[in-house]
Order: sequence, then structure tokens, then C-alpha cells
Amino acid sequence: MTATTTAAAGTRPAARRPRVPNLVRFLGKRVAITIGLLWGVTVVTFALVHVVPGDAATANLSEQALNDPAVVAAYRAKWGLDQPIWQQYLHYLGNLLHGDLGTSQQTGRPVLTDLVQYVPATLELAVPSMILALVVGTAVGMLAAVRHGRASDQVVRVGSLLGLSTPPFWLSLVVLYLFFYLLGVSPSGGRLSPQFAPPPSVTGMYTVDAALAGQWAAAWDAVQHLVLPVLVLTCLTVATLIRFVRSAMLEVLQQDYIRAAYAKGLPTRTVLGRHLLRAGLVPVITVSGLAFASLLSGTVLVENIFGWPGLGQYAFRSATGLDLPSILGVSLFVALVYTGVNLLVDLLYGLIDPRIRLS
Amino acid sequence: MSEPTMTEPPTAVDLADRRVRKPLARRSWLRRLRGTSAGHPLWRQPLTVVSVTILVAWLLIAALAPLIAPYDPLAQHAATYLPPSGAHPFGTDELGRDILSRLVYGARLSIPLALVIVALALAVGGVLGLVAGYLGRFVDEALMRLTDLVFAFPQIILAMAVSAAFGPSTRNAVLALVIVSWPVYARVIRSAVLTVRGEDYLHAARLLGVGPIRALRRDVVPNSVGPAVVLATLELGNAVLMLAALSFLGLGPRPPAPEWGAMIALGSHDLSKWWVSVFPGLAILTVVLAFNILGDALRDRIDPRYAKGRET
Amino acid sequence: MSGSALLSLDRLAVTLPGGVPVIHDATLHVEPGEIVGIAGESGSGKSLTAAALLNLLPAGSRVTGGATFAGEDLLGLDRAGWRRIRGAGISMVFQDPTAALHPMLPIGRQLTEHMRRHLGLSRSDARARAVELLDQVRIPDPQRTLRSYPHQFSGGMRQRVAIAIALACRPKLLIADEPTTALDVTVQAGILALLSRLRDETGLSVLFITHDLGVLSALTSRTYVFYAGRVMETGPTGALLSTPRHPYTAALLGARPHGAAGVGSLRPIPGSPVVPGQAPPGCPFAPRCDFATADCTSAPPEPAPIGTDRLSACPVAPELEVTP
Amino acid sequence: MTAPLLDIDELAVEYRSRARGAVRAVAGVSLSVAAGEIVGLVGESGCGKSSLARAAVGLTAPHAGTVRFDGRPVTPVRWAKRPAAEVGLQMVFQNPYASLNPRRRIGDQIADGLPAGLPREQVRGRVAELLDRVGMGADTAAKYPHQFSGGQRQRLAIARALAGEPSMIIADEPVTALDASSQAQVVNLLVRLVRELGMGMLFISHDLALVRQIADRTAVMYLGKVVEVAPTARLWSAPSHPYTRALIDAVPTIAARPELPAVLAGEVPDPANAPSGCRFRPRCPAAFESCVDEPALLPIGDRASVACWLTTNGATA
Amino acid sequence: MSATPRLMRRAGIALTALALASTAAACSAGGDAGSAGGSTLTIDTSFVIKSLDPGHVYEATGNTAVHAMYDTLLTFHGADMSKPQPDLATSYQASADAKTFTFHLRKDATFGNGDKLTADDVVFSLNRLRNLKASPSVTVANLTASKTDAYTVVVHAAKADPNVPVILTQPYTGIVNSKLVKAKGGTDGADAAKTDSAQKYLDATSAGSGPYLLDSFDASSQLVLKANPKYWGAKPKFSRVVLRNMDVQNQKLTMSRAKGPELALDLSGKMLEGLPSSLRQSSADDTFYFLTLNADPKISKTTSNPAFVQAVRAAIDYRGVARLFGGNASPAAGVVPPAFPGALPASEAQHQDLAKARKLLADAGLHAPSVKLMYPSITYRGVDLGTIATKVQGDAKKAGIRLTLDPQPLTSFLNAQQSGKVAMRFSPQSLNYPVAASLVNNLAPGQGTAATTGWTVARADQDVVAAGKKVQATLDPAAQQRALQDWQRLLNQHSPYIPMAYNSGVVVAAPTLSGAVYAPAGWQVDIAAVGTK
Repeated sequence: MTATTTAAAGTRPAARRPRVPNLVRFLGKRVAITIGLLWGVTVVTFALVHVVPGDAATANLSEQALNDPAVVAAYRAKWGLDQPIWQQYLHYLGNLLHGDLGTSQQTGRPVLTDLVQYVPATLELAVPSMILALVVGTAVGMLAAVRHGRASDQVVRVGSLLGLSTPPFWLSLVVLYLFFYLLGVSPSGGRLSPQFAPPPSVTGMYTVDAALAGQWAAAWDAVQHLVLPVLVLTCLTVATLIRFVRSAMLEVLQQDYIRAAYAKGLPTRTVLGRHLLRAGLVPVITVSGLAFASLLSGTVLVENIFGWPGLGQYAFRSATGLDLPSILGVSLFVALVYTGVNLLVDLLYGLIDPRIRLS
Repeated sequence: MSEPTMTEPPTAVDLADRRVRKPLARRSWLRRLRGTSAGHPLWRQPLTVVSVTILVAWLLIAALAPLIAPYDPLAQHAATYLPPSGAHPFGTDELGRDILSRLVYGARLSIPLALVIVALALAVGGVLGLVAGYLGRFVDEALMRLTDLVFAFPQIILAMAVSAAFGPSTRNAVLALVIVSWPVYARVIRSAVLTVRGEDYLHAARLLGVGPIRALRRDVVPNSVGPAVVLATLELGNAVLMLAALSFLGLGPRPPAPEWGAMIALGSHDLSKWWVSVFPGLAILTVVLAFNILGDALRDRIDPRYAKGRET
Repeated sequence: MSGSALLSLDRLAVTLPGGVPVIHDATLHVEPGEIVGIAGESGSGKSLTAAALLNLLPAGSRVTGGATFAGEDLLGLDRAGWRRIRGAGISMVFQDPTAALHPMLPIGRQLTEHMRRHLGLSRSDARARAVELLDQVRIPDPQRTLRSYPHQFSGGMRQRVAIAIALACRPKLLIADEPTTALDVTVQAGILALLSRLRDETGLSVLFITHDLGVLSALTSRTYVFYAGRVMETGPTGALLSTPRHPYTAALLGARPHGAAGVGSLRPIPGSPVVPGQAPPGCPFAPRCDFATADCTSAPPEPAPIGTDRLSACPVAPELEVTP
Repeated sequence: MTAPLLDIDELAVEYRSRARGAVRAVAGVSLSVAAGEIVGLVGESGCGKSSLARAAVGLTAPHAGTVRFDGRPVTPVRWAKRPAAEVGLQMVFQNPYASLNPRRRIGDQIADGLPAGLPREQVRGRVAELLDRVGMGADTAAKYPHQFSGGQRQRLAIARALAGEPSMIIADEPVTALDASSQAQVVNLLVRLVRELGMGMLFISHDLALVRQIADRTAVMYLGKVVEVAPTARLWSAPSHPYTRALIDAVPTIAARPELPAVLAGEVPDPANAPSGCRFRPRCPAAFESCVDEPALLPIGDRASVACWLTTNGATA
Repeated sequence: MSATPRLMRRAGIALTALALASTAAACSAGGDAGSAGGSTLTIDTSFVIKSLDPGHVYEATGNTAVHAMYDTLLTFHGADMSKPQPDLATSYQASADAKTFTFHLRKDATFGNGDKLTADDVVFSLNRLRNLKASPSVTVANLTASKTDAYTVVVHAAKADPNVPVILTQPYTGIVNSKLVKAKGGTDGADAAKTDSAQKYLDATSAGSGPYLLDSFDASSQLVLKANPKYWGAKPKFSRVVLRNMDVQNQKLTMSRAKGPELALDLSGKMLEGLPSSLRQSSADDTFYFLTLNADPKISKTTSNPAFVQAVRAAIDYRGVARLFGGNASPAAGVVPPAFPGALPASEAQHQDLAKARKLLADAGLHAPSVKLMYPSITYRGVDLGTIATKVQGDAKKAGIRLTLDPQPLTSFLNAQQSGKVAMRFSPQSLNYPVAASLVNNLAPGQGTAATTGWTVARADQDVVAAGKKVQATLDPAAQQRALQDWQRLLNQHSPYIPMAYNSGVVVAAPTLSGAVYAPAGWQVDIAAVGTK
């Protein structure tokens, strides 16, 4: 009682006018945090890679070459591995500041080039999955919340629990078995059927690139390759989303302003579509950010099974090859995505919830 | 404390915090009534009964594995890739091992390991979160940045890296999963501690001359571990899944351990031998599902906001 | 009771899901242009009565008895019927204006959306009327207010906005559920004055729910005293508060700080209020009542007339001589 | 007059808020409470009453000024254990649902205030005694807070405060969260204890009528400052400050001829942007030129002071 | 010296593969819109490639492509590994001490840009290769090239090595246009490892005289070769060759439906099951899998006990192990795979003899010996090495030997192996260059692999040492092969190596293709030799 009044007291629009520097300060702080985080990522990765017995020379030289100290020394000199670790680290940081992520020891190409190639493949999986999951998750979660306690709610609840409990790699195999092996209606994996050459790269996403190039058959083929992995990833994400949306919406449904909206004589459609959705969206956005992050990591296993040459595969290969520049590149990219998504979530928050705007 | 006039913008990682925030003290009695009317005892909810039954069954299977398994889980019989039959209800694998027996023994790995992972993560995260929340300031800031750092790596990739770096083994897999999962608990406990730090009962105790350590033990800890414990039960299923995922990638317990994820991996080489993968997958599914339902139910009990099956 | 009554409840009973009875045989009427009070402590069922009048009870609640509004049987309404009544016939102001306003929708939107629906106004007409309304509830700078969000206002201002929203579709009856409880006395005075003025200017009927007897005295013409979901006593507010005819009313008055100083002048009501669904058989107040007899614990006493315009559900009421 | 038990001198409390910068919730307040005295502190929400209470008891560090309890400065509660000499200064909190640890038995919480090392038997006896004092049975000690209603909890919280054998109690809106019937019970209990034990009490409330009922002296706060303090009867019958008058007039009363309470124009400004000069000036019906300067709180007779140019000009002139 | 796990590297990259047992499961994806036709040959392979610079190339895909772009002094035709054939060198003479080799170059060879190929280019290429100190440099570290005239080159080996002509067939010894490469930053100086900067250029453009030129190269998707219009030899059948990066299951799928000129390089073992019989398969057993038991008692008392080694040897179910690899695999007889002259006949394949194993253990007083078995946790040619290791573990258990499996990431495995501290390990092995005798360089006591196994000359049986020396000293091919077989038989008696199974590389080609022969020579298939019927 009194607490609410206290919070409300002495506030008038004039006192609340957002000042521009707020946004600048906010973004400035976020950039600082992000830079700190990225720095932390480089330190941790460097440390992790150097704790491991064996180094990049072992991973990247032929066996008989390893028996030749001259070759090993040459290799180490070439990649700077003969310097003390702190010097290697400083060197890396220096290059990083110039936007140079170094050269992958595995592919011999600049890490940036590798990322530019593998990231779109993963995004081609993750983005449609995320969109699908968001649409379905929000709709179903809201439905369950509105029909709270009824049979349909129970079905949704059990369904989402099942989704959360299914190992993604197993689900991938099961859908492959069903749709590829038994029914023969889907491709086994990869991004494109062998008879198609990859379309000229614009976005790096085959579906889009093929469409842009007017290669409709190839675009359609790429879409078919997307179906199963996207299905699996959507299943994973949608379960989390449904649970979250449902509980967020339930929380909102109990708010006085929903009752007030009904009391005004608004039809259910408006109350749910405007008042409920708007308020329930805020927590949903939060979880979407997290879900997208976990989706990106979920792709590792799914990429593995569907032979999808994406970031997860690249990361896996870099990790097993102790390819420090690549590992660092992937880690930095992922951390950047993570902070970017967080920032986006926060900005979206502000967009949706005026109370948070520019505070 | 001060009158916060604006809600702080929550960051995505605060999600875990808000998932299980403080139990409500004051609510309209009407709402409370609605909550309690649905607060059936655990055993009255059919779903919970089913999940408890499944879990108990698995625990029994794990405990009595030698009695239940028809064969030695490691024995390589002559006949490889036998489809399910009377002699081998779930068939045999590439090396002619009985899949049913391996499943049964696999329960001895997955379930206890999940418990260990969650317990360790809870312990590590709990202590750090408690310290950060209670000490605040620099310590808190440092810990939060550290958790950010862990969150910034996708869980499975970090676990993969750790596990790959130190070589596959049960211990390293557990270590890797603890490393990726402790920050969630730290955050939850920290935010619970922050809440408790603003609670009047803590102030009242301090005013009565209760020292900081005693207050921590009696007022702070008991009132802040609850959410983390609830979270832990919800994470048990996740731990089983993550462990299986690592094993699937060959980074879990070493062969020939009958780890379910590794068993699925064996089957993935040849889809036509569907039984090699399908049964271990179902085993994982049932265990995780049971853990999840139970965690849900427990949360409903502890946090009345979630009564009647409201989750996350 | 009165054929011309705007709202009349006849032995209305409400049972919440799970079979918890919360309101018993509530009989009540509101005349056009009248401000009627409902008094009672938390858990007395006064808010649920309000919720029942707008069909806002939790799903699965059961309502029996009679409820007529402007000649229409409320309990027989379908969804469309309720949509018609809500907002345009009966509207409501909630206790906590912070919770009752959608935090993420601009005030203009919240103020106009139901007007456009109920009154069929165009966007600009609705906005014009919104400005008028804000003016009516004395909110400065209405144009800017329409673009603002609830959090930019103080509690008192928010409650004024909520009242404007409630009045937008020219309802005949306004249910005000503890609208000033969360506010400071100085702000409360403003809201009370506003409601009184609105009644005078527009002929609005108000059902005013509060636990503050002083507020009742200042604002209402008649009062119903609720306890444990039952009407204990009813009558003109002045008379009811100066010569209570029910021990509960008297006890409420006694527990209230009043008049000259002096410790001990507060007379607490012994015991604790009844928990809904756990009312004792008989008169629910009997366990806390100084006048209770064995009869009181057998069956709940029926409200009986005292004089011309009062009712009391206490058998000893006629002999009751209590000074507040 | 002997030295006051609680002596607040020019106390200021500031908060840092990200959105508003430094907010001065209490802007230099002097107030004292003598043993056996009940001082009421009233004001609208947001005027700094609670901040004052918390700083006075040591839960927040004051930004400026001092608080003395029994002659010694009160140390803010931080890492160290509270000095034994200060345990005699206790607080009763506003929300009885939040001021008892939900996970500990009532008895244990009360025992927190008893000297360490007391034999268990004595602890039990003392707890029972304290419970009895607040009208609760000895069996209460083994129960948990959720088993009690709000009014009962507040009584338990009082029993806990009594465990520290306080000579001074600061009660911060102790009955605001309670129903009318429980309010009376708790208030009566507090007043009786203060009288019986000869304690002093600072009773903070936004309910003027209630304060009028129990306080010996009443202080009125507005926007972080005390604007008037006087013996309650005098304050009520002859308020000197326009704000005090406005507050009194706003209280709805039960009368034979109902009358709407008087309305005070405007609202409490944001403490972050307090008006210059007299803080009440923008809302004051009697404001005049002098009010652009801030009036000091000056004595106007027996134990009464007011900060208003209307009165003090007259008093000094 | 030899035996790079070249193929293992590919395995590390080729992740879990799905065996497609049914060809009925056809892909619904439509059309033949992009299928290669006309004079384009399509080669499907799982890319393992870092560089197309002959000075750096050593992985499978790179070797295949470089072999098509760069001529070498000598070469092999098809699967015949018996004797190097003329290529850029029309003939050569080896000195009796196997230290000096004189090559006579053909005079009509030109590079892609029309420059004449002379002895200068050969000398530059070979010396640059040595001085780059990259992975392939090791093989030629012993060699120095010089010219006597514009078309005569002398290669001098510091240490006698009769296999120099074979080494000079390898793709990395491909001859580059020295003028061009020098202009692009190349050098053959002693400091080439630091100063040479031509790799970037050579990754994008070919500077060779081979039948094909590089058209385009994308390390992740495809590599396109076009016929060299100025090629001195017979024009290859296909004017354009596309090497496409394709995972194994798609190779199987695409080959199942192949209509045009197309071939796949990575289908082997179980992946071959269910392929249409019309497809042409060419294979050669060129890999072997073996266990290595450390002979150093300081590392392990158990594995250094010859009786234990023999017991393990007797415990393995060789047929069962081979079966796990699929159709083309066979139980091993010795360390030389059947693709190369000098292999032991299949009739000498080893057998399981559990009774013997138990008896050996009992006689040696070894009761329930326990050893850790390390292996790289990779999937190789469609088979998880963990499965094989588990099989070995199961077999050993039957003989009363307890093996604990210790899978390691490839890198850690290689590192541990290098350290020489691994008690027992299991890995696939193939020849570095296609001469079986090269295995002696690596496996003989004190040499590369032996050194990491603690098998020093002092610890070795002197007969084995002598047999190895005999192989190296014998220059006559037929006699050398006999010596090799004797050496292997002795290895089976007295060495810490237990070869378990051979596995093959396979080229699967569309029915219309000819000349698509699997070459166990390092380049998998000679692209220029592929034609149509």
C-alpha cells in the first residue's frame, strides 16, 4: 500500500523527460562491458588452449615432420609459437585491434574468411528456427495460458516437457530415419544436393543466394535440405519458449490491468491481442535472446548429424585441432553475438516497455 | 532502501534470476486463494505420479542392474547387429553386445552423474553467489563479469572445448559440465541474497546484535538457497542431456562404458540398424522427462506463484 | 426493494472455484445518482461483490441469486451482453491505480479504445472526448497526458486517469473498489471531491467500497457493512455511524482512532477476522461479539428491519445501545 | 529537562538513483525523544519519514548530521556486530510479513536478542515471557511466521524487539499494513509497553488521527524537513504551519453532517528537484514574498517549533 | 621413414558419417539442372586441403589436385607401384651407392604460361621444397639437386637411399616455374622457411607443367581444374574437372544416381554396401591398423615383456576386427599392405589363438595383466576407432588381459605418441610414399615409430635389426621384396607391433568412366588418366 504510493510520489512528466546523454551513456557502458568481455574471452581461450598438452605443431604437421626438429622449429617460428605466451598474446591483441583475427592453421585461410563462410550456414539454420519457434511458441504458450488448467493446457504442458526432454541429436537421427531412410522424402544432409553447384555468394545463405541468382531449382533444393534440421532446432527452442510464454502470460493475466481491460467492455480478442500480448512480450523477449544463444550452441550437434558445414562444425574442428586463431575467432564471434543479442533485447525492452525507456 | 522509480532494464542473463525470484509475501487474498485451490499434494497430480514412478523404476534398475540385465553389458557375443528378438529384446550392437543390458547398466552412469554435476555446480555456484551477494561491491562485480564470460560461450561448445582439451573421460565430462553450469546458480543465489539483504527480518536481526556470520547462516542462507535448489531439480534433466550430448561427440565416459549418448552415437553410423540408437534415446527421454516433471512439481510446491502447472 | 433501483442484488451468493463460499445472500440496491458505500475489512467479500457485478470472478466461480441492473438480469447475460454492460453500463475503478493501468500502453490508447468500441467514435472524436474527460477529472495538460504512460504520473493522478477511463463510456454505475486506500489523505480528499462532483454533475451512481468509515461518512448516503461475505447492517450512513445497530459496526467504530487523545480509547476487536470458507456456523461475528448468545451460533441471523430505512442482521439490534 | 534518549541532530540522508542522481530524502532534521515519551512523526508518503527512521536506528548511514542514543552516537550497522550499548535502540517495521524470517521458528528469532550463552532453559523462559507480554501463548515459540495473521505477526515482531531490552523503539508505520481491528490491538500494545517499561518511542505514521491518539508530541515532515513540532493536543487544536493544517483538514471525519475533507492543491514534489525557499511554497495557500527564503525551524513556545514565515515572523517581531 | 596418418587427418575432419544402407532412399530434391556434362569430370571428395603449393601440400585432396597440375620427374601409372615410370625425366641413372641420381629431362615440356621447363626449374623446385621446412620437406631433407646442363639434373642423397626415384614421384616434388615463382616471392634459399612468400600465389594459380591448370579454388566448396592447352603430353579426356567438397553420405547418394562422368574418393568399407553394381570400383589395400606396445620397461613392465606382446597378438580376433571395417578390409599378415610389393600373402594372415595367449601369459607369470590402450577418438573411413578399440579390449579380455581404453583427441594422441610415453596405442597407418621398404625407415628399431615405442636397437632382437638392414641394402626389387617378407615375419615374432587389419582406399566411378583407378601412390586417382569408354 504505502510502498506503491511511495514509488509513485512526486513524479511528473517533466521530471521524466529522457535526456539524450542517457542513451549515449547506456550504449557507452555496454560497449565498455562488451570490450571487457571480449578481452576476457581471449584470455580464457588462450589459457585453455595452452593448458592442453600438445600444440598446434602437433596438430598441423605430418607425423614424420614432427620427427624433424628443424621443421617443427620452422613451423613454430612461422606461427609465432616459439615466443613466450604473453608475447603471443600481445601480438594477437595487437592484430585484433587492427581487425586481423589471424590465420587458421587448419584451413590456412584468414579466420575472418572462414567465419564469413561458416556463419551464414549456421544462421540459415538458426534464424528460420528462431522465427518459427517464436511464432509457434508465442501462439501456443498464450493459448495455454488463456486456457489455463484445461485439457488443452495440459496437452501443451506435456508437449513442451517432452520437447525439453528429447536429446536433440537423437531427435535428428529419428527424423532422418523416418523421413530419409524409411519414407525417402527428404535429403540425408548437407546444404545442397550434389547436382547443384553452390550459388554465387552474396549472403552466404544458399537459399537466399540461389533465389537472388534466379536458380530456383537450387533454391528449392536448399530449402528441402533445411527442413529437417530446422525442424529439430525448432522443436528444441519452441519447448522452452512455450513454457516461458505460458507462465509469463499467466502472470500478466492475473494483473489488475487485464481485469480492468475486461471491465471496460473490451472483447477478449482485444484484451489478449493487445493488452496481454504487449505485457507478456517483455519476458518473452528476454528468453528469446537466451534461446537464440542456446540455439546457436544446439546447432553443433545438429550440424554434426546433418553434415551441415556451419559454425558448430568449424568450432568442433578447431577445438580438436587446437587451432588457436580459429578457436579465438569463433569464441569472439559467439561472445559478440551474445552481447549483441543482449543489447538488442534491452533496446527492444525499451521499445516495448516505456518504463524502461532510456533509463 | 531508496525508492527505485524506474525498473532497471533486465539483461537477458538475469532471466535465471527472475525465473525463481522471491516468494510473494503480500498478495491479494483472492489471488492467494486461487493459488491454493490448485495446490494439490504432489501425489494427487497424475503426471507427477507417473514421473515419480518412472524415476523410482530407473533408480531400481540402476541399483539392481546385475539382477535385471540379461547379459554382461560388455560381453561381445558372436552375433552382431541382431534385431530385437526374444533373446535380445532390444537387439545387439556392432560388437554383438546386448543393448538391453547396456541400457540397464547405463542407468548407473547417467543418473548418478547428473546428480553429481548438479550438486557440484550448485555447491560452486552457491558459495560464489552467496559471497558475491553478501559482500557486494567489487567482489560482486567481478563475479558477475565472470558469469557473463561463461554465458558468452555457448554451453555445449565450452563443454566440448574443455572436454576435448583434457581428453574424454567421465571426470572431465563432469568437470566440463560443472564449469558451464555453475554461473546460473551463482546468479540465482546472488539475486536471492540481494533480496534478502534488503529484507527487514535481516535488519531486525542485525539490530538485535546478531553478527554478520550468524546472520548469514540463519537469515541469508536459508532464505536464498530455495530458488537455486528448485532450479537444480529443474536442471537435473538438462544435466542428463548435456552429458549424453558430450558422450555422443565422444567426449564423455570412455568406451566401453554403456553411456546412453555414446550408444546413440554407435547407432548413428548406420540408420538401418535403428534399434541401436532408438532404445538409448528413449531411455534418456524417459529419465529427463521424469526429472523435468518432478522439478516442475517441486517448484510449484515451493513457489506458490507457479501453482497449477505454471512454469519457468 | 425498489423497482426503480439502478442496481439491485437479491440474495446474491458467490462460490469460488474449489467450492469456497465467499458471499452469502447479499441483498443490496443502488439508486440512480446515489453514492452507496460498502464497508468491511479485508476478506469480507466486498471486492468480490464488485467483481461479481462485472463478471470478473475467477473462471469456475458460481454466482446464484438475483442481480438486476437497469432492468436487465445480469446473471443471464451472455458474453456479448457482458461486453455491452461493462464499461458502458457499469464500470470500475480499482484499488491500485498502478496495477490497473496497462504500463506499456499510452494513456490515450487506454482512454479511447473502449470509447471507440462502445460509442462508435472516430479516432479524432474519441481523442476529443478523452481530452474532455481528462479535463473533467482535473488533469492538467490533457493533450500531453494522452501521449504519456502511466508511470509518468503520481498515484493520485493515475487514479484520476483510471476514473476518466471508467467514465469514458458514460456508465450509469461506477464501482469504486477502495480507490483511495493507496493514496495519501491529501490526495484522497481530491478524489472524494471529484467523485462527489461527478455525481452532482452527471447523475452518476457510485458503489464505493472502503474500509475507512471516515471516508464513508464524508461521501456516501447509504452504507452496507459486510463481514465474512454477509451484509451485517445497512442504513443511511450518518445514522448507521452515529447509532450503529450491529455489534460489528460498533466494534469497527470503536477500534478507529477518533476524537480526543488518550491511550486506551482505541478498542480493539478481539480475535481475528474470519478466513473465507472457514466461517463458523451461525453469525460469523459471534466468536468476537460481546453480545453473542447461544442462538447466535446456530444459524446465521437474517437481516431484519430496524425503523424505516435500516436493516441489521443481529437479533439483539433493537436493544443494542452502543456508543462509538 | 534531562538529556533526551534519542537525539537526532541535523540529520541528512541521501540516495543515489541512476535516473535522478542524488536524492536528498532527509534534508537536515533535528528531533529528540525523551525516555517515557511518545513522539509521533507524520507526513505524506515520500516525505522522508522512513529514511529518517532507518538512519536513526542505524540501518543506513546518514549523509550528514548525527544521531545519539543515550548520549552516544549511533553507529551504522555494517559488517561489525552491533555494539551492545546500542541494542537498546530497536525498530518495529512496517510490513509484518517481511520483518519475520519465514524459515525460522518464532522462538529462535526472538532469542536472537537475548544475550549469547544463556542456558537453553532460561532462553525458553525468557522467550515465553516476551510472548506473554505481547499477548501470545508460549506455544507460539515453536511455530513459523506463516501460521499467523498480520496483526499477530506484528505483535511477534514487537516481542522480538523487546528481547533486546530496548529503552527506545522506533516504530515505522507499524500498523499501516493491518486491518482496522488489528491496528487497534497493535497500537494499544505498543503504547502500553512504552508506558509500562518507561521506554521512548518514535511513532511514524501517515495516519494523523492515529498519531493524535497516542503521541505526546507530534512532528510534521514535509519533503525531508520537519516543518512543525508541538505537543499533540496543541498541534491538533492550533496548527501553526499551513501544511499541518492542510493535513488535519484532509482527514475525513465521522460527523452527523457529512462534509468532504478539504483538498490540498498539488502534490509532493520530487525530492530530487525540491523547490527553493520554503519547500511548501508552491502548494501553500498562504504563501507570500518571504517564502522565497527558507524558514528555519524556530521555537514558538513550550516544546513547540515551526518553520513558517507566517508564525516565526510574528513570534520574533 | 614413412607412415603419416595423412588419412587420419581426413578422418578427424570427416565427422560422423551416416551409412546409407538403402539406395531406395532417393533424394527427392529435383532435377539434374546442375549436373556435370560434356567434357567436365566431377570428383566428389571430402576436402582435406590446406594448400596447393607443392612446397606445402601433403594432404589427400591437395595431393590429388597437385598431381594433376604439376609434373614430377617420375611417376606411377595406375595401381602399379612396382617401378617408377618416366614423366618429366625420360630416363635416370642411380649410382651403385644409391647416393647420386642423374635425371635426363624431356626437352618439349612447357609450363602453363608457355615457358620452357628446364633443369633450373627442377633444381629450384626441389631445393625450395627442402628449404621451406614444411611438412613434406622432411622426405627430401636428405636430398640436394643440381644441374649439369639445361636438361640434366643430379639429385644427391646425403645418406644412401635407393628410394629416391620413388620420392620424386610424389606430388610435393612437382616442378614449378621458377621464374614465375621467384617473381611472386618464392625462393629456394636456405632461409626459404622464413622468406618464401609464394604460397599465397600458388594457392590461387598453378605454376606447373601438368595436364591441368587451376581455374578456381575455394577451400570449402570446390576446386576447378581446366585442361592445360600447352600440355606437352597427350591431351586429357576432360577439359574441365571439378573437385567438389562433399560429405561421405552425399557421395554415396550422388554416386548411386550418377549418370554423367563422376567419381567419388571417400567411399570405403561399409559405405560400399548397397551401391549399384553398375558402378566401377577400384581399390587397393594401402592402409593398416596396428597396435603398438612400448618396449621400454620404464614405461610399462607389462608391454615391454615380449611374452605379453605375443599373448596380445594371439588374443586378437583378426577376422572380427576386419569385419568391423567392412567389405574391403582383410586380416593383416604383416605391416606391408597388399597394395605394395613385398606384402605377405593372405594365407599368412594371423589368427586368434586364445589358448596360446593364455598359455603365454601363464608361462610368463603374468596374472591378469592390465594396460591402458590409447587411441585417437576419431571416425576413420566410416568406422569409429573406439569401436575397434573396444573390440580389441573384448578380445584381450577373453585371454585374461585387462585393457583400459584411453581415447584422446587426435592432437593429444599425436602429442602423447610423440612423447614416447604411451604404453599401448592403436592407430591406422599408411605409407608416406609408395615403397614398402620405406616402412623399415620408420618401424625398424630406433627409427621414428620405433623410437616412440621405446624399441631401441639395444632392446631389439638382432635378427630383426639385421633383416631390416638387409631390406635397405638390397637394391634389386625382387630380392628386396623377399627380404621385406622375411623382415615382416620376424616382426611378427619379435616386434612391439601388432598389425591387425588392412583397409583399402576406393575409387567409385560412374559406369561410363575408364581409367578411374585407385592409386595407392598418394594422389588417390590420376585425374588425367580418367577417360570414357
